[in-house]
Amino acid sequence: MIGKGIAKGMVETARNLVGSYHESERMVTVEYPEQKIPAKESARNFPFLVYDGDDWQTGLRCVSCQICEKECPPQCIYIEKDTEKKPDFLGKPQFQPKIFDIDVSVCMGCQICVEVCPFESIRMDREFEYAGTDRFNDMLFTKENLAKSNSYYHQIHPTEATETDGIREDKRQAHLLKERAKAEKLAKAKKEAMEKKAGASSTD
Amino acid sequence: MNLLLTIIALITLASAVAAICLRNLVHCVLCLTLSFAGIALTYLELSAEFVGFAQVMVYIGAVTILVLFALLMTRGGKELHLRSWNPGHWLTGLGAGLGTLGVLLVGIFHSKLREVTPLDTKDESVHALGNSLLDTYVLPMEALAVLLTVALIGAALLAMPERSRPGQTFRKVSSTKEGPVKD
Amino acid sequence: MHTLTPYLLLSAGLFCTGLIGVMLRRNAIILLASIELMLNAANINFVAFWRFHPSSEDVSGLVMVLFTIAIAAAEAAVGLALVISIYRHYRTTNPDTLNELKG
Amino acid sequence: MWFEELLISIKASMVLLAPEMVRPLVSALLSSMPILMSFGGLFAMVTLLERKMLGRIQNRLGPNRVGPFGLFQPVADGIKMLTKEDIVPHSADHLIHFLAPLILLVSAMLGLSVIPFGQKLVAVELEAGILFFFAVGGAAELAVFMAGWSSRNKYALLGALRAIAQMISYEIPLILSSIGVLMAAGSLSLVEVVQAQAGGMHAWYIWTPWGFLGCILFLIATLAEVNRSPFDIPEAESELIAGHMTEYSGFKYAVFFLAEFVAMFAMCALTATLFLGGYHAPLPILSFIPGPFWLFLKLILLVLLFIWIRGTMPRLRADQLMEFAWKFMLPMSMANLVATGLWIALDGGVLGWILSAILNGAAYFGWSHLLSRASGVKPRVYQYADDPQTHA
Repeated sequence: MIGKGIAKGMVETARNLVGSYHESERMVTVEYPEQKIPAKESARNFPFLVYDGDDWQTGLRCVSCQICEKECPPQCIYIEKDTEKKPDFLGKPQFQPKIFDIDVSVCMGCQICVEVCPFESIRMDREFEYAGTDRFNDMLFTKENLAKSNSYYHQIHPTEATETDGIREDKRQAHLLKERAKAEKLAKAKKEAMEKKAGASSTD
Repeated sequence: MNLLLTIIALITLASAVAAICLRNLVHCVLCLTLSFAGIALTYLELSAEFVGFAQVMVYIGAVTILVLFALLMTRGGKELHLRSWNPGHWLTGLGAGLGTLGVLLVGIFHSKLREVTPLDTKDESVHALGNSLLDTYVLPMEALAVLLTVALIGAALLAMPERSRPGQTFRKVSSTKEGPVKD
Repeated sequence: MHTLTPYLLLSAGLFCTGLIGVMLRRNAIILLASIELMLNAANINFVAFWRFHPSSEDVSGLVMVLFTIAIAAAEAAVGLALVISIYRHYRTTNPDTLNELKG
Repeated sequence: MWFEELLISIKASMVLLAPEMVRPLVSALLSSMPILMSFGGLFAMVTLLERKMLGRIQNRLGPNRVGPFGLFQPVADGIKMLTKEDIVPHSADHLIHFLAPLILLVSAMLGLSVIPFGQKLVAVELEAGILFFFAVGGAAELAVFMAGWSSRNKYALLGALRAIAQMISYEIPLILSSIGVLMAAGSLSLVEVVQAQAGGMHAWYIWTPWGFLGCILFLIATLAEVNRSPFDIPEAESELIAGHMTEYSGFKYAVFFLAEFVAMFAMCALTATLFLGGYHAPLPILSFIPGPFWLFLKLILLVLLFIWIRGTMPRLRADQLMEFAWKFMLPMSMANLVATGLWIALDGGVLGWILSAILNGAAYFGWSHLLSRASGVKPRVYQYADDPQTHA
């Protein structure tokens, strides 16, 4: 019969219309700028650069290896190497970026840069309320804007940040072991050399 | 001379002339619509309300739209607007038209009717019209109803695309010279 | 008080415009439109004669106009349907080129 | 009564202030001004109401940013529309492109002039008022065509042609379903149609079987005539961008929008006049409240119904639309005419009521049964999605 389904649908929408006034669980809308739904831990959108310690310039993890720049699908990262080196967290002298720009109007949030970064330097942020009046410059983030502390990282993505810290700790341990082995080897070699020298002198 | 009527008549005539002169066919039809509207206004000026509204409804609401649809369906906008320059054609056409106009004008200005004055009030009630339609003119009206129905069905049948039946296609293919070659 | 003349003049003008249109245009659709114009010119006369008729009860003029309008609408419908089906066959709406029946 | 008489005397005294020469003009102006102003205001209100109500139907809040409860949203929309750049396509037919929205608006507004808003409150009292209403409504089709054709845009042209085909098809059931009322009232004049329904709710035509079916058919045809959802195929965003309005922006687009709403109001006012007793109060006790109030109340209730329908139903497909018009609406309105004739022949008595109800009911049930059998549509089987029946 023509019209039965229509009547059924009309009743359904009428129930919604009336119900939306007195059943608060129906309303899923949040009045955004005043109220916000707390972000999920896995929320991500644009990348940022992590630094250790208090000073972002000395603590910046990035060594400007430019892997992320090459891998970025929309090519929104631009890196220029500095000529001067600075020591990294292991104390080794490493390059640092002179310019590190991300055009977030181009970035698509794919997280490939994070996957490929061998130095745990670039990570995903969850800040999304960006707005500007200039189409080109306002959405171009330089390394000053991008650098954020490790504690901030812990705050937004605790699990992932702890994981990253673990990796870095392992690296440090491995490095220490290696250093120790190297030092031992060096000491041994020295000792052997000394002994040889002594042996040689004694045979004389 | 009645000012209102003069304006209406001038608009009607000008748009009618434009309708047969303009190059773009859609413009022609739109001018024709304006002309129909002017004619409807003339009816209203003659205090024939019902007929005036019927004119608007049928001509502006239906016939013009029909003509426009037909124009678009036949890609009419691209065709030449007048006959090609052939003095014979042109002379015959203009001569016939202007000759008729002359004859009509002579007739009008020699007629006794042109000095008739109208009644001050005319009983143009829809009731009278309806009564006479269903009383004196009931047979023509019924015939008209049949005519309209037939025209509706006939027009739909005429304009319907011809569908080839399954049996026909085979015959068509085999009868042409470029048909499939058999071993 | 005005007279019948302006209506008759308007009607004559419209009729002749329609006639010239029928003679000189080469698109069948515009031909039909011109014919409509001629029918309308006749209608103006009907209404004008009704208005200037001495009897106040007689509405034959208006009835005639209604009939004409109905017939014109039917004519336009059938005519345009014909034009469209002709166009499907011959890919033209120019009546001059439709001369297959010519002896 | 007092309200109508007050308005009329105010108008009369204001006309007397004007010099002798321009009095007819001033009188016409004074008759049309209140209509234009009140419907302009109603337009602003209804745009907000529609968005609010649609939001609530979808369990949203609707606009609530501009002013308290979003009440100034229409103002903001208006400012936005009026300050936008008016773009005319380079290859458009400029004159026709300019004229189309104006003709549409004028044809929508003219229809309001024959609606009686109260006792003796009608801008133009015509003997063939309803014919005038439908005649000027016919000009809307021309305006839509002009808009679509002059834009030189395929979406605009397709949308316009769809709109015209739809409007012409639905004009037939629209007029046929209103003829029953005219037969019963014995007049083409809307004033007399309303007077025939005086004396309280029981005299309204909607309570007769033919009036009920006629009213429903009329409302459905109205939805199609003013391109409202679910018959808004001419403006289907997903396929035609905005139909004939694609190439319009700024003020001209606003005019289109206004014309669409005013046409809807005019149609609702006509529905109220034909079937719901026009400006008459539902109960004779309530007739101290002025007539315009009742008419506007009925009008707004009908508009709410339209919004409700819009919130419920998805858009039809073009061929479904045409089939519905010619296969369902037309036969039903014909059957309704016969039922009306029966009712009138039996002088509207109980027997006439019962017989016409039986006739209409038989027509509806029989025809819809036949149609659904002929269409071969079976209840939908869900292959992958869950069947809502089993989980209900």
